Amino acid sequence: MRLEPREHTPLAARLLAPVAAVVAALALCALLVAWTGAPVLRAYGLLLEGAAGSRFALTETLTRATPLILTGLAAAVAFRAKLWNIGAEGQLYMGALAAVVLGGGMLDLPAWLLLPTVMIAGAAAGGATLLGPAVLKVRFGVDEVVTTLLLNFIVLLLVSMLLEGALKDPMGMGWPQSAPVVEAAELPKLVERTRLHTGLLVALGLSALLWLIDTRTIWGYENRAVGANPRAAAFAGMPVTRVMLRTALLSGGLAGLAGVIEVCGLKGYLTLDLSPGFGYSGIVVAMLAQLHPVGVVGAAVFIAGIFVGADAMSRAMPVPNYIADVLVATSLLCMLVAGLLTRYRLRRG
Amino acid sequence: MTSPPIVLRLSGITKRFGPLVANDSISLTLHKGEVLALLGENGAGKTTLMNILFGHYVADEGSIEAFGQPLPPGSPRAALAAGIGMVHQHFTLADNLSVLDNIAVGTESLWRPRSDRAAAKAKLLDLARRFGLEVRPDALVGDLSVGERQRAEILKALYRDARVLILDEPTAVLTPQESASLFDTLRRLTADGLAVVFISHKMNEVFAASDTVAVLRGGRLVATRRTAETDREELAELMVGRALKPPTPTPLEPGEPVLTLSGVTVASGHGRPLLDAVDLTVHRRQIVGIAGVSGNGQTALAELVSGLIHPDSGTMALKGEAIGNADPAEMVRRGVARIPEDRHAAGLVGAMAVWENLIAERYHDPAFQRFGLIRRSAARAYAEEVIEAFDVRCPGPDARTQLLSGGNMQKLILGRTLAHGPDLILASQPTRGLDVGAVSYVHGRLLEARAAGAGVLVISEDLDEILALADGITVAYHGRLTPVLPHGRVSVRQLGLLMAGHWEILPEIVDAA
Amino acid sequence: QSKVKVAGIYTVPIEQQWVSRIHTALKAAEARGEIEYVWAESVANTDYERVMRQYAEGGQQLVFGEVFGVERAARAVAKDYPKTAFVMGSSFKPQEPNFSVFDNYIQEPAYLTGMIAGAVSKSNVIGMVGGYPIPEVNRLMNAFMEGAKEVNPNVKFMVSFIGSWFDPPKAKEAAFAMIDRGADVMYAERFGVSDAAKERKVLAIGNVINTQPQYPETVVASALWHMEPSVDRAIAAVKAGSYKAEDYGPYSQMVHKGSSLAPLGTFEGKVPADVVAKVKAREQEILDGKFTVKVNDNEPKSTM
Amino acid sequence: MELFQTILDILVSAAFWTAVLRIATPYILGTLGELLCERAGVLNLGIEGIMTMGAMAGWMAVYQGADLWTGVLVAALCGGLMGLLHATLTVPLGLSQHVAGIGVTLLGTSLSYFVYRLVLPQASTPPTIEPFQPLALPGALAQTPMTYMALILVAVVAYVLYRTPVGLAVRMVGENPAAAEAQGLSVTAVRIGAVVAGSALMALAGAFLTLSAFNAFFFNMVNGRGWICIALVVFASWRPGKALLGAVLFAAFDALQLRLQQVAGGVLPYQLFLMMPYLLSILALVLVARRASYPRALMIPYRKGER
Ligand SMILES: Nc1ncnc2c1ncn2[C@@H]1O[C@H](COP(=O)(O)OP(=O)(O)OP(=O)(O)O)[C@@H](O)[C@H]1O
Ligand SMILES: Nc1ncnc2c1ncn2[C@@H]1O[C@H](COP(=O)(O)OP(=O)(O)OP(=O)(O)O)[C@@H](O)[C@H]1O
Ligand SMILES: [Mg+2]
Ligand SMILES: [Mg+2]
Repeated sequence: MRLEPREHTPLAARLLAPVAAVVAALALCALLVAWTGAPVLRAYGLLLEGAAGSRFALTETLTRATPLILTGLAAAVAFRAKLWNIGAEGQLYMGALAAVVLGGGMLDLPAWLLLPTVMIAGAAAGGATLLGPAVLKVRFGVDEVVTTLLLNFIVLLLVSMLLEGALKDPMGMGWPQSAPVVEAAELPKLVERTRLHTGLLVALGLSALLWLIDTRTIWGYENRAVGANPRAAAFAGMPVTRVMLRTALLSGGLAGLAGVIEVCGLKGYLTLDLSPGFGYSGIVVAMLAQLHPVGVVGAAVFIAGIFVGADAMSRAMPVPNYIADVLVATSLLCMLVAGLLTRYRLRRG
Repeated sequence: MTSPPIVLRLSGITKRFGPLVANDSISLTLHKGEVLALLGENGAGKTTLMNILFGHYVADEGSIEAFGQPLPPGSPRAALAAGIGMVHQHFTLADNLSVLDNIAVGTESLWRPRSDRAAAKAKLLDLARRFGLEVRPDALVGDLSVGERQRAEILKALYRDARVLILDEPTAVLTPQESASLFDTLRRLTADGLAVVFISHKMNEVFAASDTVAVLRGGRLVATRRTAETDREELAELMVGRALKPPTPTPLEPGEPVLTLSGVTVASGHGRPLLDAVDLTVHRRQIVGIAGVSGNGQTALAELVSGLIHPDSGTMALKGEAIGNADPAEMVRRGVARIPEDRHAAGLVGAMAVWENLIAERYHDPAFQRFGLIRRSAARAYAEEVIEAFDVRCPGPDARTQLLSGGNMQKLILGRTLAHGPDLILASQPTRGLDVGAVSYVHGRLLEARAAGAGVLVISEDLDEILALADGITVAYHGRLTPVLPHGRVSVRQLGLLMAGHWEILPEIVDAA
Repeated sequence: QSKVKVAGIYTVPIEQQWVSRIHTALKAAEARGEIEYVWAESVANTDYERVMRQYAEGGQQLVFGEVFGVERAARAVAKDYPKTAFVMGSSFKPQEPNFSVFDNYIQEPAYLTGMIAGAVSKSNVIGMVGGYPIPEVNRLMNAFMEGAKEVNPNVKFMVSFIGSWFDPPKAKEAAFAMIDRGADVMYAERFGVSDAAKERKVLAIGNVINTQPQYPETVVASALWHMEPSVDRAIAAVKAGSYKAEDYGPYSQMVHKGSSLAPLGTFEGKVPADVVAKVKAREQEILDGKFTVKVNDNEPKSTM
Repeated sequence: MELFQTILDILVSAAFWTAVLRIATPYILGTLGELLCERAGVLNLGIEGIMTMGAMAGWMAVYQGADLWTGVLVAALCGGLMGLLHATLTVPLGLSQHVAGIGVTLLGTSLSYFVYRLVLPQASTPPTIEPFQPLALPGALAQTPMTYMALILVAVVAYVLYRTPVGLAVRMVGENPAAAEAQGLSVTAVRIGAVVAGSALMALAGAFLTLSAFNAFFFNMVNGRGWICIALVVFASWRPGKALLGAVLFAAFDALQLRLQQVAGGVLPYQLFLMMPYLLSILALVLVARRASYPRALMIPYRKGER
């Protein structure tokens, strides 16, 4: 057997690939569910119900999807330009750090001014965090996979240091956590008596905006060219280094914004466990979406739904809740293979 | 007369890449001690055929027999075991490993607890001595010259006791002198009973070295001839399929200078500079050809004129105006049309549409954008015009560029660069890999631009291309350029000597001119 | 009468000492047939609020858990579901009408174990390894140190925090480092410390749970926490319809049998009799309300 | 000045170096494993998940009654299996090595947790096993057998890479797969083999945590140790000897940090010490990027017969 590149990928195949991948993942994980002794179909039914079966379930899924959309966009934007940013987790924390520093009462501004300021600052902090590895890449050819990965740990230690030091909440009873952001820096709720907040709108807006930029503007045009073939882009006279750095700022900024939105929309203050791996899940989201900015929304909602649903399901059945992550991981791996089959066909010999 | 035994028999080999038939039921035989030259245009399917023989590719149809035994398909290992050795068109050596490692890898059972390097080295040195192939077993391949790498490649095959040796364009990167020594070696090998298949585009080599010639065209075997019983004209016609009538330049009076390099040096970071105090002037209505074996600074020169790199010392001027560190965009603005040597890697973004590639050099132009938003319909309309004017065969402006054939890609680049009446044209390997039709189209366009007043700088490894186009010729060697020698005042033999670095003959040529 | 529907929401796996005390108490109530018990473990703080709401929506009457990282959100949820009783581990005050708080106020037995530790230390150096310097850790460490100093004024302490709740190999390394510097009694706030003590044949003091069965030669004494009084009280209140927000903290004290000094067990007879007598006396004084162990939430520091 | 004296005292004590070797062991094994994968041209970001898998599987085997060395073997086998998954995705299928690696990490971790919880649903104190005990060799610092094994494996991997035909094949495949294929080697087979073997080593690193360093399995136990190995490989310029050096250096920082914390009056925030190895790794990266001695084919998929 060997793989042969296809000349054309039918649109249907591209759209069908994620569905096929998810179905395959569900089928594979059915083995695990069956092993627990739980009835598989009922378990998956409960999963669906827990993810989307009620107003509450839906808002929870969307709440969890919000940061994932942003980190997913961060990964998609970077990966399209072949900038392998594995550091969204660290950038997210940098954004959150900026949010609690500026939003914690340091700036005395009305909400309509404070919120944008905090968001821009958070995005800038996230962007600056990725700028370092990007500069090392374009200047010295240092592999950004490793540098961005390492920066995650450095940032986390930095946050830990600040939370036990300068930023420690004097009212926090000694817990390593920051003081909460002021009320003016809080994102309004979207639906009463739920956790869903307006951060979702920001995320959706950015996803649409990025899609427009990607397809309609010179910026997007340059990004795509540099991502697909940097040498040809440079030859044609495009500012490749600038595009790379710009992409880094954008990608890091999106991840930083995810941190801001988690703090200002949900948590209110910063702790070391603000993100249960949103930065890493963003990569999964981006891959499931085939790096398409609008697809990211769907993928993020899907992953959030799996997680929230599996979590609810595991409480009603003797299935450990770790099944959620197993499902997500399996979906990702299946998606990789499905994506391959849209680009290649299998041939004998 | 009984012919020597058959060592290799290919029957009905067919290979398709998608819709393309690279090999179309080819059958060939090779005898012991025979040298078979495989001839054909770019893309005729020569490398593909040899790759099938060596097991890199699996044929869709057909079979191979080596020494009377069927050869299992798709296994270089089996090919090696059957005594077939191959020197690839592009070297297959690992730069970070030593010559000995490169040669010995895979020759021992993988599960031996220890490599027997001493024995391997002894065997290698013995072979080297026997066939006069000087090597340094412990040197890193990355430090070797091109000639040394070539020898390492051949030794790789001999080390495995190859009885059939395939050489895919072995002389493409060698100086005429290095080539001569290679053919010396081949003679010794064949005297030893080895059979050789060698692929070449160079007629003189075919006549100097081969016993038999096989000609491929469009994936088909169109003829096999005893070398002694054919001639150049017949082979050329077989290759191309019709008699050749290349475009002939009409003499023109050169105008004022468009490109002037004086004392330009580009350092390489270590060792010899890439360009070493180069002086060069290209005038309007003049084509200057740069000849030379690859790796002598041509790439650096092309990058310099493209705006990708900048001189470390010396100056570059366009139309009499000194330019500092102009980038590619600046060069385009100043009227330089640049045709890159590698159209896939540097010329086009394959994943993007034809129209997107056509505006790649001027997307900032208000014609194509407003407030940073791309005017897509304007760009498409423009693309339609260029496609029409330059006869680019493609489904339309929205087609993905990857899907175009090599010749049409080159026309696309010509369209992108020549459509705006450039003052200077830099053409690097403008016809590499193109079929004859496309070649004469490109040559015609370049000559047209010259007639329209542009100065043209052609960099080509193909001496025939330079001889066909250039008004003046300069030879690159070790980063230096000879003065521009008027076409017709310098013989092919002299050019060969210059390409090999024998610049002591320069005074006699210049004096004669 | 139907059983009370109880839920537990834990941010860590149920193996973790602290959470295991709540889990065990609830399991016992379940075994007695008083409650229906469901629980979720390893709930990230980000998800904590959702799980609270899900359980509340799902008709759970009583919810146990720990909200140290999510105080604000948890209190907001409690406001949204006034009919549900929340009894949560927290460093703050209860909130009307339905949000009760509790914490491991086991400084009293910690003080007593300190007395034993101070007495059995020959090198007069005691090592203490903690996760993070938070109040629930600090107050026990401080009480322990006070107790040790009472019987042995010369004793010195080394303190370090490993910056993680769950890295036993690392806690073990920190303990090794202390033993290397002369500590012969280890205060085992984290998993891993007793293992180091056992391997180096020094003594250890347990915390929250009794680990002597696992380390019979190593763990001299443990300050035990019992959630049963708090749990049973809350269940009874819910059942009787008299539940209100209150501070369950006191029910972790020795008078209420919310904490105790573990029996000496394998170390019976190995601790000097006069010390045992002293400890017994103090224990009685505490039970009689004649001696109070100071609650000191400040970060303890090394004294050598 | 006093601080300097304290540090010096710590650095010259034998106990410190014993601790360093102990802390270094998982890094040594993990780095060796990653190094083997990368030498063959495959980046394996699955390391964190594979380590978790090794920690869980090895421990579980022993808990179910197997002896310790069988546990080690089971861990290695599970690691090899995860490696096979990564290799299948990245070698014959040529999928993105970053993304496949992240997927393998996610899968390895979550699957380990899932299985652990399924088998031991109601544990209220962590179940334990009897782990490897330190073994004092004459003239050596007392370590558990797995540490000695790790040190031996450094020599073994170095020997295999530089002195045996199979090691040469691995290096060739990581440098120039086309050249390896032209020499009759199967690039696919060699790469898969290297990734499987490397992953088995990573799993041993995980197993060390549950069978030697501790006696129980905990969620999150690997705690980022795998990612550090990725950096250590670069720090080591893809050489086994230097990998040992890097792991020891890293461990020394950690051990020093643990000890300095205990000094009265606490000096700098301990996080600063923990940051040092990461910062040093980035610095090392900048330096080696210039020398560029990395395997040339790293992260470049090789599909036979494609150009
Ligand atoms: N792996 C491949 N995938 C797709 N097409 C291929 C592949 N290899 C070769 N081709 C196509 O097959 C045809 C024959 O190519 P081949 O390399 O055999 O030509 P050639 O005669 O060796 O030419 P040259 O003189 O340039 O070396 C070309 O059109 C080429 O583009
Ligand atoms: N980065 C480098 N460092 C050192 N020497 C180099 C470097 N790049 C090229 N060289 C050497 O400098 C000389 C000129 O190289 P250059 O690439 O400009 O020539 P070229 O003929 O265009 O090469 P090719 O056609 O093979 O790409 C060659 O001998 C080459 O080996
Ligand atoms: Mg060829
Ligand atoms: Mg060249």
